[in-house]
Amino acid sequence: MNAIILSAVLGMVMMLCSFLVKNKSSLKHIASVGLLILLVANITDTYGKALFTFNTYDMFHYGRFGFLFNSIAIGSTLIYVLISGKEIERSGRYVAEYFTLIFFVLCGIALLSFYNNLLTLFLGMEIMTIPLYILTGSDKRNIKSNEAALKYFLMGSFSTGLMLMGIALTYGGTGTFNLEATRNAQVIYKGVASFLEILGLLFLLVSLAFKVSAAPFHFWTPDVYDGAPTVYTSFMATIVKAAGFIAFIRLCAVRMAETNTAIDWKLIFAIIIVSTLLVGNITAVFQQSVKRMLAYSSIAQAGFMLFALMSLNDVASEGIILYAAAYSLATIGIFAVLAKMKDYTFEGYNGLAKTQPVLAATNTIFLLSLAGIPLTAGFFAKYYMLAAVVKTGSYIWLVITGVLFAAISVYYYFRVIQAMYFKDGNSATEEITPSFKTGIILLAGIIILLGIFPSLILNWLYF
Amino acid sequence: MPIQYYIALAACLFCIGVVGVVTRRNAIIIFMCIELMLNAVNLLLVAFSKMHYNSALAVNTNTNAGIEAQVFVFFIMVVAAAEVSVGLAIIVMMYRNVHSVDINFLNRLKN
Amino acid sequence: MIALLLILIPLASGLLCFFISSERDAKSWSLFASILTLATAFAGTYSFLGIPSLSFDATWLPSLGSRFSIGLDGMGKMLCLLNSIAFPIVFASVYKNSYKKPGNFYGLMLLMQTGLMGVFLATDCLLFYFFWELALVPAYFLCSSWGGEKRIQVTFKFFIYTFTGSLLMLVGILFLYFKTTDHSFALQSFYHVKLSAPEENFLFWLFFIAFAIKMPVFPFHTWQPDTYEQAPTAVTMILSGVMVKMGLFGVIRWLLPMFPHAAMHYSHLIIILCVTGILYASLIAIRQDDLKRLIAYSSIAHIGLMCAAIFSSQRVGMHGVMIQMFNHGVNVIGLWIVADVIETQLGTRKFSELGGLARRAPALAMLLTVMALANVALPLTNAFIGEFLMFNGLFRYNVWIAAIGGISIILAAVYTLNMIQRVFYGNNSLLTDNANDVTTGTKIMLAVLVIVVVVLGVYPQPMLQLTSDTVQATFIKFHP
Amino acid sequence: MINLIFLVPFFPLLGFLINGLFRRSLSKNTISIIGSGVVLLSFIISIILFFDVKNNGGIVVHYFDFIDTESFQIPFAFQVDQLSVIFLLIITGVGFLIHLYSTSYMHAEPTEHFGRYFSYLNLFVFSMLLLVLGANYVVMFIGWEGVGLCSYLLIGFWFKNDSYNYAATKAFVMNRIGDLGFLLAIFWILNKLGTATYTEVFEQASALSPPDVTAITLLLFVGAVGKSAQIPLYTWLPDAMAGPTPVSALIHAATMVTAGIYMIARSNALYSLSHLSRDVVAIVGLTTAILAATIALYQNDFKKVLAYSTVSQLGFMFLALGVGAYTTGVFHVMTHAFFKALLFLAAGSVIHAMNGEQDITKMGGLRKKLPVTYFTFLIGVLAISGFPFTSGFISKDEILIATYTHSRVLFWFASFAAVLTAIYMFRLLMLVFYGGFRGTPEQEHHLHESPLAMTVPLIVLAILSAVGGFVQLPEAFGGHHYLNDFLSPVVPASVPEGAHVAVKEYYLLAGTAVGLIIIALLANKLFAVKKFAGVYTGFKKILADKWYIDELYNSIIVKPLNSIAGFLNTVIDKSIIDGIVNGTGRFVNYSARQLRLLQSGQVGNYILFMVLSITVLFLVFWNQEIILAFLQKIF
Amino acid sequence: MSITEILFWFLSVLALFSAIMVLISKNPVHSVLWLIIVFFTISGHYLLLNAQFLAIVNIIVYAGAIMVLFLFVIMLMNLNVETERQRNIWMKFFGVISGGLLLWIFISASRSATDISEKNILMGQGNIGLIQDLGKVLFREYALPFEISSVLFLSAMVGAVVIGKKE
Repeated sequence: MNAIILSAVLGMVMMLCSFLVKNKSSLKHIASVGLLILLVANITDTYGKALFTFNTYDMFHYGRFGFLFNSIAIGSTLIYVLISGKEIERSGRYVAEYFTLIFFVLCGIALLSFYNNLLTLFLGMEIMTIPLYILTGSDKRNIKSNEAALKYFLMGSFSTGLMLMGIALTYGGTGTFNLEATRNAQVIYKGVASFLEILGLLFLLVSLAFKVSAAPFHFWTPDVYDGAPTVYTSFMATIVKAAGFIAFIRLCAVRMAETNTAIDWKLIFAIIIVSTLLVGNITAVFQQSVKRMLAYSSIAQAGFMLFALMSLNDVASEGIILYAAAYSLATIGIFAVLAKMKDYTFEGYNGLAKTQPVLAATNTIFLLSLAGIPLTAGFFAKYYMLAAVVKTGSYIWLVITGVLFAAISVYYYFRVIQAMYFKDGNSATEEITPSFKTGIILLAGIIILLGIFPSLILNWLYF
Repeated sequence: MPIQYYIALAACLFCIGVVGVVTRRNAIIIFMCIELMLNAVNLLLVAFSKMHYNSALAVNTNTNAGIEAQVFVFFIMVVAAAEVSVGLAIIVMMYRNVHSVDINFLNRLKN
Repeated sequence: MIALLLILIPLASGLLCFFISSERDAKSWSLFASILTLATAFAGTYSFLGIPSLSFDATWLPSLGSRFSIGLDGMGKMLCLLNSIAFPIVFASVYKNSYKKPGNFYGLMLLMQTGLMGVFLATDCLLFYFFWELALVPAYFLCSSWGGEKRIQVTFKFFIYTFTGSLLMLVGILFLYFKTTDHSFALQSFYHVKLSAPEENFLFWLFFIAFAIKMPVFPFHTWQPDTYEQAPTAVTMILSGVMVKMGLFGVIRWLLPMFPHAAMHYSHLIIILCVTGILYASLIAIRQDDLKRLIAYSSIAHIGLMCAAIFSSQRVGMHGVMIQMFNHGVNVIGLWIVADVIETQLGTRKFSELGGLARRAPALAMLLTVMALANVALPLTNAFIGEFLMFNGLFRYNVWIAAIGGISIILAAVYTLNMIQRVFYGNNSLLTDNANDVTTGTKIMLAVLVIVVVVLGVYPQPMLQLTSDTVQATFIKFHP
Repeated sequence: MINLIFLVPFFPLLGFLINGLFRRSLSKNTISIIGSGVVLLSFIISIILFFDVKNNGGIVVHYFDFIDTESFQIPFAFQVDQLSVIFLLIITGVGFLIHLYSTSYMHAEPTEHFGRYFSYLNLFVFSMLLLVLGANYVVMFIGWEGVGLCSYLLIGFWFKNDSYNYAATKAFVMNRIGDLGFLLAIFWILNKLGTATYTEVFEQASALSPPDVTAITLLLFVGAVGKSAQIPLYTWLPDAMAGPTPVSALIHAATMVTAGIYMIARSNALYSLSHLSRDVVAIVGLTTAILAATIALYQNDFKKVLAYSTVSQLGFMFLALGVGAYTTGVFHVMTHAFFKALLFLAAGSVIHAMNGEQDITKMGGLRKKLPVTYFTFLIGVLAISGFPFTSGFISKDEILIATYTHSRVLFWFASFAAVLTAIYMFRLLMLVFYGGFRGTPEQEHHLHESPLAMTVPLIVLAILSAVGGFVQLPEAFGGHHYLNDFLSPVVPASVPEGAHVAVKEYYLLAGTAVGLIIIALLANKLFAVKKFAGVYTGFKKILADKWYIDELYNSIIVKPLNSIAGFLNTVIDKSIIDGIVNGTGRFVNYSARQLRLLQSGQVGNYILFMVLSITVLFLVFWNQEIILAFLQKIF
Repeated sequence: MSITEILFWFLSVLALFSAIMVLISKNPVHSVLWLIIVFFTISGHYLLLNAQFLAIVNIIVYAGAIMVLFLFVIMLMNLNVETERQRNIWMKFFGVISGGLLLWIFISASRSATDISEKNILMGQGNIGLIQDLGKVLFREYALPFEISSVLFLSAMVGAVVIGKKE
């Protein structure tokens, strides 16, 4: 509860700052402090020290899982603001408003990590998405940014429609919006669940698949990520996407698992996973722009995260947390470096190791993490995902497919490394401040640390 | 009145909305079609609300069952209104830059 | 403790090396560190400090059931020894070469050594996989940064190829992990997994492909000649001298004891593949015009033989494999040193541009001849013992396969002598007219290798005894 | 005595190391002294050993465990017995003479190469000693390959010449083919008996099944065929003449090529058990003897004639072994070592005098210019042709007798080969030493008798060739088969006994004498000419071109192999296997280009896709049992 | 046929017809007007279902506010002429097909959903749609979501300002 209310309040504080604080660069610091407060509040909440206590009428479910993810999301946002704060300042005139929107997004994320009712799911999703439409379009003069915003908006609204249809149908089947539906209706379809509910869940699945950009509902992703200002792409591709997964896995774990006894969602997930991996990995191979490549790569990574949704066991829930952290941190890092580049194509990275060795080295660590090379957090993330499916004992072919696509993913991640280290060129960057370097080195350090001791994060689930 | 009638009606409206989204090129019309879809959902929710109410009535005459669906509809309307304000702002911004709301012209981002 | 030191010394010195900018310092530092490792390995091999010091166990990932547990058995000792001998020799032999960004170069080399050590030491499967990859990543950077002109694509292919293999292995590891009774990655738990026949067959291939790519076994070998050709020679030495042993090591340490039935079931197929590969690579080697490619194909043939001998499931053959792993490492490093000398001095590796070098560089010619003879497994060189035992194992498996595989010793003679002839004999070319003999340093280096070759060729018994415990242990689980 | 055994190979090894490592710093004289001295020392020790063995019998000395596994132990052990000591004497004795000869013959080489030469030669002696001293097949194999290596190094001694290098490689590779057979035989023995030590193997030989024995003996024979240049692996030996002439004398005539005979004689216990193998040995030997002799008839290269004669004589030896007369084979090895070394050294002397010219069509009438050489060569020719009571007569005569008792048919063929031997040797003699000189005037001017270091070995060998046969003089001529008696503990004697044998001896004696006179006359008439064209036509050309065997091998083995290798290299490896790997990459790239077209940038399309996907998912969901069942059927 | 049923059929047919007209009108302004009619018919349905509060809100919010906003924007952009060029005929075809498929899914799903096949809707009765009941629920159980939805409005407001403000 702390996180939900505080983030909304902090958002309003930032709004006030827009006319109270004249110095733009101090906004970043205010936001950082706010995020820190939020993080601390969320952690204290984790251990039962809530600032506010309401009767939520079962609208929310406060579980360790949700708290941990929320902490990760807030922490990642903190790191994101620390590293990319300067880029946010430069992205437009309404800096305070951007921070406001980021806080509102966090509010939505908090809702998504605690929701226990389809209404809160819906609200959380909308609160999270609507600010993103705006952030996407924040570069108002840039036609690409406009286009991305409009595409995102149209398709996002469409998926909202699908989600609502899903909610309505499940309601028709169960008579409740509560996630843990206590069914009084007689079970009909194949001995277990209502037919309408199944159809509704299918619609919900599709709309959430849309949010986490799983193929074939991924189409918005490359265009939007490409068109949005890089600094917001970074935010959208990481924290927001991870939040989508958290919402998704809760839905799967509670609603779909209930219907799971006779109806197997695994095949549907398998199809979605394969097509996501296919589209993400294969299309990324041919991209010329690193930014667009990263968009496809985020689709590919989503494919891996979907493994958790399919298997739904303890390994999966640990894994999705770890994956969310590893993926978010690495991608934030990559985008932070990308935002400093003058040329977003692969050629733009040529010879970065010579001009900016620190950037190149840390960027390499991020890319290795995304590729899932051991000693980086990404390895254990992938490891958990594969383990989750293997543990279910079936769909080994899916694991092998995933592994093969992981090998393909090396292809495009390493193209960046190749450009940075092995090709000649003078890649131009914006000015790199020492604090940026420090931040990015710290980020790389965290990734390596998690790559050796993933339990640093996962222990929070239990202790 | 059997619930199937309303399901069918809502489904028809919803699908007309979908067809509109797919076939039209004007961003505003597409947006309107999305609104149409939302309305279909609203109608369906209200119908379900009354259906569940009706079933619950047989057990308990004082029941409140189904009311949450109507509350939900209310929330949907709220969200739709918020969405419209943002959406139209984006469309207007777009129009300012390219002087068109034809989404076929939105193809700088592809492949 | 020694086991831990074997990993820590190269790791720490390697990380430190990244911060050394002076070329001299980097060279001396890495040489010093590798010699230190060598001393440690010697201490470990001959157990001056008692058996318990050879293993180390610490909590790592309790929730996953994986521990940081390392230990040395006979084969591990031998391969660690090989690994720690190889690096000082390599460092010393490239001492005169200069690399741009020397700190990075030597740092990566030492990290690669760390990875290799870890692979040979790990007794926990997840840890094994970790080190398996850790050895690969520095190799990628080394080859891509300091290699030949086509280095980027070639190394990339190498990386993706081997990475794919190891990912498949990861799937296998996971599958087995969930089958263990105590949910642990420990070697012993993996050995005791009960599997149904289809499961075992399936997992066997997941692991085997990873190892086969690493070795490499025909038809997974195509990355190898290109990589060896393009990689900087120092790296090639390690790749062919030590890294390919990872695959063989994996088969012996992990594959056979875990899937004994599947290994028996598929042994025929694999041996046929290997023997085909031996002849195939030997024939191709005959046609090579490039010194490095020739050595690469010859290496494929030798490794194929080792793999075949492993799957022949004969103790004799396994003894041969053990000793040959070490010997092949030594021999091939020697060959690469010569190749490097020739290339750095004359700027070419093409036979068509060489010739008559023996008159300008008699010492080099002599030393190369010894190494080359070891390559054709002439008696009283170390390789003879290995090949003798391995062919014996194959013979016990099947007479015809031994006979067909044996053709390779003829073909080996053809291409090796052809190489000697075209590099050292005949008339001088324009290039070789002004060549000089090797420097004293290289001469000493090669002489050391030659002495190792001859000593092990005449008196192989210590090496055989060193590894015999591994052979016994392997055959406890894996008995035909 | 035991303590001395290791010294026999040790001295040459020492010589090899000293000469090899310090060849630049030592003077030629020192090198010569060391190189020959070590062999002399070995010879002296061999003599001591000989007498020791004669008095006390054989002995096995175990040094250390070479290979020790649970399946078998292979000790590094030496066995000195009657058989090996004979070979020791031949190797070190003849070896010493040839070393001595070389000091003069190779004197023109630069010091460095002079040292290299002697170190190789010493290494060869070492390997050869290892071969005959080994107490098991593995040690024999070590020496076996070692001599092959030295042969390779020495054939290619003048490495500037590519054809010499080619000959060296050819020799090594062909030897290796035989070695493979040998190796497989060793495996077979090890596999069946668990040991490779002679004494144990021969004790247990009777326990082997007949197919095993046959296989082992045939595989061993394959080894022998390679090393001893029999059909079909003989073609390397004539080419091996590229090496310096003393090398040809030592390696390719006197010692190394007889290793095969040593091996089979050593394994007589096995061969006695397999009739088939012995027949194969005999027939291969005889065929080789005849084939090589026919080729030798029309060769114009001095050393090639001798080389084919060597092949032919080796064939005789195998014939002897094949008919079960093992001691006879060994005996012929010994006599052959004497007279063939002599012939080669004499040839070397001639070539030396002719300043490197080897073409006999360019020679003629040299007997006046090179009297010592002529005289010794004549003795050699007589010995090889079987002039009565020379060493060659006695040994060959014994082979023929043994063959006769074994099979009449073989006997007549063998006799034919013997006649051919006489013909080509006399042809050689006539062309080189009789008639008029056919070379250039400069060559004629240069002609001179060789120095003492070369003539002394010639003389010693000539004496041995003349009288060396008396150790095995048949009873018919008052002899006693001393060699047979000496070897009998190791090699069972197989001399046919009885009076009728003696009668045949006289027939043979008469026949040989008459034949030789006729041949000498014919040769004089045919070849002692002033001018000789050296161009042959018709059948002669076929013989002169060696039955086109080399060309045959070239076109059915070497060329196809080369083109297969090329095909594998360019087509299979690069295009198919690597093509599949790269093709996977290219396929990914191609699909990337196609798949990205899906991302059309049109919102309408995107949503259309989404809606269709929903439909598909719905259908899949509702029919998943069917789909899963289908999938299960596939996998 | 009762009056309710007659009304139901009338409103349904009108709603569908108007919806289709929204779709096929060339002029955006006409589309907006047809959509308003759809909203009215849906409000009529709400009334039939005795959801009076929603019926009113629907008219106020949708027809009154949202559609006016649309109209306003269209007017602002001067889109009242038939500027939209025709979409690809294939696109139309596939659009209709996909819509049809979706509809088919709905129909077949609801036909198979036997759990609701017996169920009826209580028309024109029941007080759950009345404002006092709704209000009680809204401000007790749903108070928190209600408050949180203000965040949505805030962000929409901020967004509209950020996006819409001319620079």
